[in-house]
Amino acid sequence: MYSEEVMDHFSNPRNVGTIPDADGVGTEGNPVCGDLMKIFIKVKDNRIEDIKFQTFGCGAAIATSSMATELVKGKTLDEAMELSNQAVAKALGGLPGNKMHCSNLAADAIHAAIEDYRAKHPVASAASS
Amino acid sequence: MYSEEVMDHFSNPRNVGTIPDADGVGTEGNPVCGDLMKIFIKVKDNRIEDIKFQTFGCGAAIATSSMATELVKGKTLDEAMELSNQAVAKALGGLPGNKMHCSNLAADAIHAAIEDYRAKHPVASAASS
Amino acid sequence: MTDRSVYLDHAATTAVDPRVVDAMLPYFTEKYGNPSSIYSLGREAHRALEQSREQVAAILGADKREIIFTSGGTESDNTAIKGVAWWNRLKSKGNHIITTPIEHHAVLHSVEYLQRFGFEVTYVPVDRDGVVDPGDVEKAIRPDTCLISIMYANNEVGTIEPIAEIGEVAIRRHVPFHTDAVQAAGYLPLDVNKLNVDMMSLSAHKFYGPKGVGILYVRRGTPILYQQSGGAQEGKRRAGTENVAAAVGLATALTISHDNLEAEVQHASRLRDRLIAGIEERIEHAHLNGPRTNRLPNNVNFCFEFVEGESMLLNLDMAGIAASSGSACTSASLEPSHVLKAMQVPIEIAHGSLRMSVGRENTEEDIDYVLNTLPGIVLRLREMSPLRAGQESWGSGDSHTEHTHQE
Amino acid sequence: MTDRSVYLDHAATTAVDPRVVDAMLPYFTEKYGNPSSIYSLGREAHRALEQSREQVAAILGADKREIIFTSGGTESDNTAIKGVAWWNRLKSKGNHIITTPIEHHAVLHSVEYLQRFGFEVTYVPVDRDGVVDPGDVEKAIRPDTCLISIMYANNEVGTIEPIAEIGEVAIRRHVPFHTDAVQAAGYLPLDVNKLNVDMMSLSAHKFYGPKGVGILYVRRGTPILYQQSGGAQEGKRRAGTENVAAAVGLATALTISHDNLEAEVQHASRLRDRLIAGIEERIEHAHLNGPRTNRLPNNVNFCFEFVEGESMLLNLDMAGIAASSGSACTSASLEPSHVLKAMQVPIEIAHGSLRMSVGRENTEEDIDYVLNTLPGIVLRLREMSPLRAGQESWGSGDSHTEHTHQE
Ligand SMILES: Cc1ncc(COP(=O)(O)O)c(C=O)c1O
Ligand SMILES: Cc1ncc(COP(=O)(O)O)c(C=O)c1O
Repeated sequence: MYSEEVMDHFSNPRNVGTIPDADGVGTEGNPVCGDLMKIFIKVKDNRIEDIKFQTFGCGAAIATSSMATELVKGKTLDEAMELSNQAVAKALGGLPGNKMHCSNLAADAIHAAIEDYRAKHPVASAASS
Repeated sequence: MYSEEVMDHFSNPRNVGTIPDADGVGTEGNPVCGDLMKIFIKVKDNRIEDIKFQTFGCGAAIATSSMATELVKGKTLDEAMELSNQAVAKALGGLPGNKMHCSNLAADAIHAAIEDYRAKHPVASAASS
Repeated sequence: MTDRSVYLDHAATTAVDPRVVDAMLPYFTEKYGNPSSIYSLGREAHRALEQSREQVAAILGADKREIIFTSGGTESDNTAIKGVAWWNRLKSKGNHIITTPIEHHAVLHSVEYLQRFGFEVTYVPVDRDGVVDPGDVEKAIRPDTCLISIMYANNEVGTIEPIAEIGEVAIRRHVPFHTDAVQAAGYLPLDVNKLNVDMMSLSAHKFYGPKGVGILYVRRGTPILYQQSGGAQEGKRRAGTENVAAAVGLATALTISHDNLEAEVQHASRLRDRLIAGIEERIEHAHLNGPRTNRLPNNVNFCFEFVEGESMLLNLDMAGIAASSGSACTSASLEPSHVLKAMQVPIEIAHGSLRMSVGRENTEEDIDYVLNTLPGIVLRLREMSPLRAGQESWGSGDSHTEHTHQE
Repeated sequence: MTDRSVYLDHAATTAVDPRVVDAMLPYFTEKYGNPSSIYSLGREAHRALEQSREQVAAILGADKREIIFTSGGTESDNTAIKGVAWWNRLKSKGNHIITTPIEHHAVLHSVEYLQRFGFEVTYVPVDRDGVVDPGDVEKAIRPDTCLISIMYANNEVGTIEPIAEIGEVAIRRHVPFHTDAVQAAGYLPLDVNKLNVDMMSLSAHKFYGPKGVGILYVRRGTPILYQQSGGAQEGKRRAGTENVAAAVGLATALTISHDNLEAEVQHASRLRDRLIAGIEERIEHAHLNGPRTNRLPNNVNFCFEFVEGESMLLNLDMAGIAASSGSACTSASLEPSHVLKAMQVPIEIAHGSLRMSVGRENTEEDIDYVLNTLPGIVLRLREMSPLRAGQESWGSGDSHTEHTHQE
């Protein structure tokens, strides 16, 4: 069902946790739907210096969270904004069809965290553009 | 499906054949229905002295013909008229349900042969009653 | 009684190939997972099921998503016919079905079921060999025709129908086309695209697979309301916990049979032709039913005048030979074969039909044994029969009353 | 990964008992005759089939003619429900069906199928333990009610329904009553007269028999239009070459399970209670779903707050433990369990449900292994989860968009 990469990220998820003094926090999903992801970012020089996630959800939700955080760690915010859910799935060697839409929300959560950061730090954000 | 008695009478039918100078001949059934029985009787002193049959039909048709001829051989005509298809089936240890109505006609054919004899020999018949 | 036993009823069912049993066995006690389950035992079962589906799809030239595992040929026929009909009813569309009078009861009784709900049916006639004319099929099409269902090869007389040509008509006239290929599998090509069919039924136990499992091929886009409701198995088209062992068995059996198709055809044809020639040489008043060419390689069907089928079968059984008959006495309906009737075989002769269907394990010695046994049986039964050659009006003249059939 | 493997998903399917496999095997390669055939090979198969039917009938307290072999629980449910409905449609009689929201999809989707054709359905509610009130069933009866279908025991939460009482209502009000007893078999008494049912479904693979075979009991006189048309098999009620091996397998499995019912119930209950007690002792925010008593002896079902079911299952699988969940991610519908929903379990909690169903081969060591493994898994997933005890509004407040489910 799941690829080896998915199972690897699921069983050894990278970047699990919270950042108490995060610069941005994003949430995607809904526990009623069975998937909820929360992303914490630390931003320095317009780059994602640190990133952590918390996820309530199925194997795909956890694996995409892990993979997505890995993919954007150290990237600029603009680069991170370009990451799509599809790209995350691809990096994981694909996801089962029914998981593509439901549990593959990590990129969206990262975007939400970046937007949260930008909303809270209008100057820093403007400087970057 | 068939009892041992049926299979015995089917595989070693008694009284098969014709009686060229029969005193009475009776036929029952219809080849269109898949069963046709022809009974030949020789009558002496109002008794069935000899009886033969020819049958086109399934295992039950052949076995009931054989059993029925055995049952009436040597009997008086009145006794033979009392033989029923049911009694023939019973003597064979029973027949499968769907064979009871279709292939169990030998008693009727014997009755027809006796009626044929009586029609052709009104005096002899009258004397017997 | 005899020590020799010759099974000549492969059209009724076949023994499961030992290789097929071996392939199935692990799925009973070890790999018993439910394919819908997420854990490894379930995933293993799921993989086996999907591999089986791929094997079947490859042989049919189909996409694996077009292959549905069913509980047998009967369910496949029912689902195809009722599924398309009920879909049409829901959409208030077509109400008319075309089929033939020589279909298997799984088809005929499915359309009769639908007739009770107001569907209309046209039975395209067959000729004396049981062959359907594609032109007749085209003529039968009405604006409200929603389905054509015509068998690939007949189970009683072995007639092979011009499916590809009928399929061309169906495509041209935009009518979904189902074929019951239950008897064709193992002997005829099954490529659904060359056959121009939208739906096709198979049953594993006719090609050395297990009983209780079949295939319904459904071309993508065919308008159909699936009939077995429940879980999401088989792409939501056939609910019920998948019979994994049986699916593996079917795929294994179909693969074996596909891989050896040519040899099997040659082997069966040789035995069939030897049997036909031998019977015609040795038994008078014997009529071959069905065509001489264009016939299933394994099918032999004769009518022997003046004798009745069941009594032949019983005598053959006592000699160790297993065969079947279209006689009324061997059917639950008490009518002789509807197939022979549609081919205009007189009804009293139809009662004397004998079908012998050869198979993989039969040998020439088997055939010769039958040829040495059968003539004596027919002769003996004929001697016992009141019917004779040259006798015009059977059984009339004497005192004689009709009897009626009851079920 | 681990060497230990503990199968706790017996409600999904069971391994076939080796004695059952042994009983089935001869019917593949040796006794392979078609039961409709007249010769000895066919008669032998026929006898095996009828003996199996008698065995089942005896256990159900039924007449053997009331026992129909089907392809599984799903077909049995479909036939019962659609068969009675379509019979009523043909006679222009009843148009209304009563069922519950906690039935298996084989029942729910069958009534939904019928709704598309204009049948009306009332779902009698259940309480928080999933129990149906016979009084509510009685209140739901209308003059045009043609069928009541209520399960004997629920497959997810193990609730045992008051079938005999509901059956009394059905008898008094002259409404045919079907029960899906698929999960009950092997643990609960199956006497159809004590249960007051007119129809009952069973599926062999839930009691150590093979997949792909089931039973539909139909009391004489029940108004039903049989659904699988074709040959005259099963007393003309279910066409299709009989799956003899599977029927023998079912009867053997049911007999074994019937003969050991008490011991099995005791064994399962002991393991079940140990598992429930152990979980409640070791894991916080764990809610038992379904009743504490009046529960299938083999069923354990918990919701663990703040974690999602599939991720638990995957972790358990890595530890060699097979279980199931009512989480949306493990269903094809992307909705969490309709059963938990009907029992008013909050939907976000329902995603964290875990069903463990014990079986014959499980041991106390198996249970202890699970009790040593599961708490760590739940803990780890909870640490990973953004949800926490005491948090009122989950996930709100932050930048957050809804996503929609697509199938
Ligand atoms: C032509 C044909 N169609 C359908 C069937 C039904 O297949 P099954 O008995 O496996 O359901 C058969 C055989 O019985 C058949 O010969
Ligand atoms: C309560 C219930 N009914 C019906 C079924 C369907 O049985 P099957 O999958 O064998 O068709 C199941 C199991 O899947 C079940 O648990």
